[in-house]
Amino acid sequence: MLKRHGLFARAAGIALAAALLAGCAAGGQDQAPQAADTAPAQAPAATEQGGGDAPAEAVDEVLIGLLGPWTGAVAQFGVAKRNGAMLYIDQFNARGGLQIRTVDFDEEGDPANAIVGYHWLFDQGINALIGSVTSAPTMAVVPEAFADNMPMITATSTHANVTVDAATGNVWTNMFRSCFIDPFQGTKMAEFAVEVLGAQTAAILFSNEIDYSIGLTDAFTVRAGELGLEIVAVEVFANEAMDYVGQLTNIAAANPDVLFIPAYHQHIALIGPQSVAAGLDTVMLGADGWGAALEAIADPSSIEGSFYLTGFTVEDESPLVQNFINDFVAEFGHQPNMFAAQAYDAAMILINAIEMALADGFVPDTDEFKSSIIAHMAATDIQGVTGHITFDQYNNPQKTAFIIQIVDGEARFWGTF
Amino acid sequence: MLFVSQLINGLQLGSIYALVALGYSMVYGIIKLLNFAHGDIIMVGGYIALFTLTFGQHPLIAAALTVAGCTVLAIVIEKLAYTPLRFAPRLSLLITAIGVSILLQNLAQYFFSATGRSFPGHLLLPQGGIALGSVQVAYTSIITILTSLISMVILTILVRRTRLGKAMRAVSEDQDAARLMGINVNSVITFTFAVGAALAGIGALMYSVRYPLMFPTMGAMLGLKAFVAAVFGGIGSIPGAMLGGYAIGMLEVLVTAVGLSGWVDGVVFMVLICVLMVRPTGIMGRSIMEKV
Amino acid sequence: MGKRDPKAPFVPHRDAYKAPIMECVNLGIDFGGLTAVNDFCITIGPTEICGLIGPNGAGKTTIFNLLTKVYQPTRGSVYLQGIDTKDMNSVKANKAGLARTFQNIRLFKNMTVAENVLVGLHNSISYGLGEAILRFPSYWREERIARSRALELLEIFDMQDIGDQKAGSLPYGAQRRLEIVRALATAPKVLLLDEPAAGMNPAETEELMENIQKINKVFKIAILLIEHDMKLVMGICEGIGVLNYGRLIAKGTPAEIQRNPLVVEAYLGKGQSDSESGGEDSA
Amino acid sequence: MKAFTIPTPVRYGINTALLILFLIAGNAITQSGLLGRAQNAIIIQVGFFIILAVSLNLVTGYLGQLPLGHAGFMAVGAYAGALFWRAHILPETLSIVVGLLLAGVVAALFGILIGVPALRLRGDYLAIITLGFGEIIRVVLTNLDSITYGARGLLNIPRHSSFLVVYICVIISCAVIHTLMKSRHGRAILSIRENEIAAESCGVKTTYYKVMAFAVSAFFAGIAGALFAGNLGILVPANFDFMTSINILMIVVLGGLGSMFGSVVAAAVLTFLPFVLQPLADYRMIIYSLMLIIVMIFKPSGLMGSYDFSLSRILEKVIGKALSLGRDKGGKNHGKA
Repeated sequence: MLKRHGLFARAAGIALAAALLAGCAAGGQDQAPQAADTAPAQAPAATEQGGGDAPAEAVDEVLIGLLGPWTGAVAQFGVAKRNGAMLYIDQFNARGGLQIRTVDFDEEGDPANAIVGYHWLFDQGINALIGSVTSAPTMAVVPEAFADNMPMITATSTHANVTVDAATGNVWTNMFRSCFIDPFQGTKMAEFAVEVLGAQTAAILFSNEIDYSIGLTDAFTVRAGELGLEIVAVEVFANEAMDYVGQLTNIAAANPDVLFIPAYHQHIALIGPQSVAAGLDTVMLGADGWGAALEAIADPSSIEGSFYLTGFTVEDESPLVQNFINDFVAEFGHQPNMFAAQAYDAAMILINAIEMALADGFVPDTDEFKSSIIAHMAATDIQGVTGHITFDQYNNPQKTAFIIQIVDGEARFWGTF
Repeated sequence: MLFVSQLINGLQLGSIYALVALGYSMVYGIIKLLNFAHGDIIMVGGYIALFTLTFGQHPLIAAALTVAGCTVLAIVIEKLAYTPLRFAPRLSLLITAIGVSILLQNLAQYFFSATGRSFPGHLLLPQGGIALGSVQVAYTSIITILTSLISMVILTILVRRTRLGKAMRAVSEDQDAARLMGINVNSVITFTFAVGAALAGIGALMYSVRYPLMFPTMGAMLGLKAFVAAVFGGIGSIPGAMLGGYAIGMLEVLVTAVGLSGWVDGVVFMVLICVLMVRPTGIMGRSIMEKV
Repeated sequence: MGKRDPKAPFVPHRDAYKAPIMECVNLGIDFGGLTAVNDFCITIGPTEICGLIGPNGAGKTTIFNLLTKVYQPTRGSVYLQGIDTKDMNSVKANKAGLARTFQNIRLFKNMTVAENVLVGLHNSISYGLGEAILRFPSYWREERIARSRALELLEIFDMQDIGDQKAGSLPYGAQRRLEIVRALATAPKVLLLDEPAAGMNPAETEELMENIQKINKVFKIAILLIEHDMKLVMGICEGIGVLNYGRLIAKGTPAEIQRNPLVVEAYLGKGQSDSESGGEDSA
Repeated sequence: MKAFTIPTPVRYGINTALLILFLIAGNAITQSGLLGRAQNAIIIQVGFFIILAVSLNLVTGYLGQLPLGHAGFMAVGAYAGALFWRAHILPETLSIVVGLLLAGVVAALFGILIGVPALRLRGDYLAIITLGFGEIIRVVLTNLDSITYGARGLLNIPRHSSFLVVYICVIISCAVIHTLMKSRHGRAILSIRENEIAAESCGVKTTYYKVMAFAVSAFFAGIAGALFAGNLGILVPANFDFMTSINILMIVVLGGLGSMFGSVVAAAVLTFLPFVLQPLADYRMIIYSLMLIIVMIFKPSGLMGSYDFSLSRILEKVIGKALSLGRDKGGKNHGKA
């Protein structure tokens, strides 16, 4: 009798869960339009193209994959990236002609999940991949994608070894990115501190739990050494830290000319106000991680006068950028941040290469098609919302860096550097 | 001077830990549950305060709504998720609490998005501060520290001096015996959850003013630290939780102050381990000898 | 009282030619300033059955805990076969020959009856970790021997057929008996029984008495028991110690104890309520 | 009527044959492309989660302690194995074996190092102290970046975690823990869970067995960590945070404390579930956590309770039934299946 009750309970639990699943899946269609639009369409697309012997002139659909964390601790970057990329894809599809279909996978920021996700996307028959978001999952996926000759572009993985094999120094030829790499930004900001601000001493506040932060710190330190910029204090914080006053008080005591904070906007949102509490009034320097800092910070006056480097500014008056911003706001209800803009560009670069590969007469779902996409991506020469983009021999973007200054609580375009 | 300002900073951080640790400690004391969802209740409280303030509510109303919201949430969680497991193995209860924690985080992400939102702390508490000699002390620091102290005093009176407090102590000693003495064990447990959550609500307010960024996973680390604080002081003990909170807060700040900022979490846990080696039930914990 | 040599066993006539198996000398323990047991002296011969009686809270179980090193004594010493147990812990005390049962039964409830006894046989099996994991012949051989030994021991209480049942599912009396078997499995020289008859009906108690005597004869070991059932104590114990407020107030044969005015005053006089087992406060 | 029993050597033979068959078949299936590549990738991950869960179950389910730092042992093993493999000092096959053993041994040493002080504490204080050690390990790995490369990531770890390698390790760890538990040592461990004081009174060296269980558990967690490293090719300390320990614990409790079979099933379910739920997009983790809560409420002792699967027991039942049917043909049925 007891046993039967247990079985019944288990069955009831499963039934309940199934009902919930069904209910939510149904609900998802009204509430998450961009995800639901593509989800039902992609299945037939995948099966139709599965044969691979479609006639060359009839190509009207190409399936690509999106990989990133839509949930979990780094979901905010993943969602921004997905929004940016999907915006471009939707706009492209709206023009008629070639339709880009997408499948996506939530890897939660976890390298192990990213590998599963990549293989799942591969199984769906993708021709190219946008992803992943943070560097570790991307680096876990790259070798697998390289073996498959899979064209791949990331909008946000800034680790130097995303496109270069750390062991051999060989370039992962299939891997591109639309973001700055860590060393570039660190070097630039050291130069900015010395050449523009005339700083002689600097302090660094970074997190040794974030590869991005370490990468920038290393480059900054090296370049500072070369330029004679003295590092008078280096303080560390944990990724999920909430209190920075201790570090900031130490830095205030060292009284540097500039404080370099290679961190993300959520850190800045806490560091800013606490720097006031710690009695720090040094000029702060940042990098592209600061992108959305002003939206997240409660008291913008606390980072007044700070500079940061970015690949994207909403102050860019060009029609391309302004249209992007307007469309993004219309679609998602808030201003795009740098991650979304870079994802928009990544999608643009990839789809541009897909179009060219099709124009060359290659058939989707073939190895040649993928090789062609890779070749065309390498030869990218395109005007994106984050500037004019070409790739160097390491598949890193050569594009203009903007310097933004916080003035009167707003991000003002200071100039290029 | 540097030292004094670091000290005040540590006290403020410690006060927040303490407020959260008190909730942990009370719930643990009564049903021996490490309530992993406690940190996430603070997250929900933070969002409630954020929205009520943004909609232009009076700070006092916002504060009251936050505390009330946390309390109701905790009661709902207790009734729906924990009560059915009252007689289940303790680990199942623990896993349920973790499930609730994941659920709250992901509901928050679904409704409020994963991106952090700034908290208008200036709408809740006055800005500025007073000068103590050469040290500038923010009003928020003073208010936070005082609030935590007052909370502890009220809680101590509640537990030591009232009938309900006596019932709580009885239930934490022996549920069956308490039931035989005519105590409504279920309602006492619910009440404990409610009090813990109300403290979490207050903690959420203090936290949000000091760390004005709301995001779905913000409660996780805070919860973990507060849990450590509760154990440090002796879990189940009210002054212990306070002491633990202050100790962890001060420790974190001091470790940073001496230039070991990269090792903060490591040093905090190392000290915790050393304390437990010397006093296996925390600083103020009662030592329990098993009856043979 | 006083006439007897306090160092001598209760029944010198039987074990006179042998050294005592266990000696307690001025044993005492304090709990936070409160003296629970003081000046406890007792000597037990190799095959004696002795009883320890006294009102609730007199410190009887505490003495068992001191003997088996669950608590370390504050004062005094315990000698097992002349060896001081000062530096021993519970495990070493067991290996030295002390086995016990518990007042509040402490079986391994989710293990089977046979497994409970096999845990008791733990130290009589010697194969190592590697031999067990790789299933060496020594594993099979020793396991086989241990299992048949466990069944033999269970036969004392006629429990050999319920070896596969969960210990926790046994009736109360059977659980008490299983605890005795488990203790016997450790091959003790002194068996300490803490209220073995508690919760048993008169028929079961009768049977238990026979079995205790059987164990005493077959295994040739000393038995020290705490018991409230006077019939059992007076029936099988050759020597009895009476404890009150942590002190031994009398020692002697059942007949001597029954005549002792101190005992009558301290214990038997108001002993009506003691015939049922109550919680004994040892801590 | 006496129940039918299969003689021991035959039983072991059957089990060994079946396991070898499983390995061969599994390897063939994963290589054949019958399953999707994603499924293959998950099957590999299920493998090291099985090892992690089964090893944690030794301490949590059998020994009855609650450690919250299992990810720490996994981390130590992962880094030890990965660093060894990266050095490429041995031919590949030998390197895999030595690397795995090294990972296990180093983790076991940490298990002893941590176990000796930690096991002086009881219950939830043990949980906290192991949590603390787990976090300390993570902080040290982050700060020792000259060796571990910290958050930059330890890259270019040879990808040794093939189906065969992972599942041979799975079988070995399950078999070792099974044979350990079905011996006097296993009984000693169980007796500590059941009643520590009584175990001591039976002459069981409780401290020794606690530390031993801790070390064995850490040993296999270390091996799982190395397999994890060999699967990803990249390691960052954040892979081994507190939530990883919690996830492993979740598998153990969901499977049923003290049930190895339950751990195996739950490892598979909990690894596949988030993947299966992918189409739910933004609802995914909400549903996942709800399912977790619902299962716990309706089945608090876990999916399998304390049931342990035994093929030979099932065979015995089936054969016994068949025999009794044959014997009773035409007569009264005494068979009590």
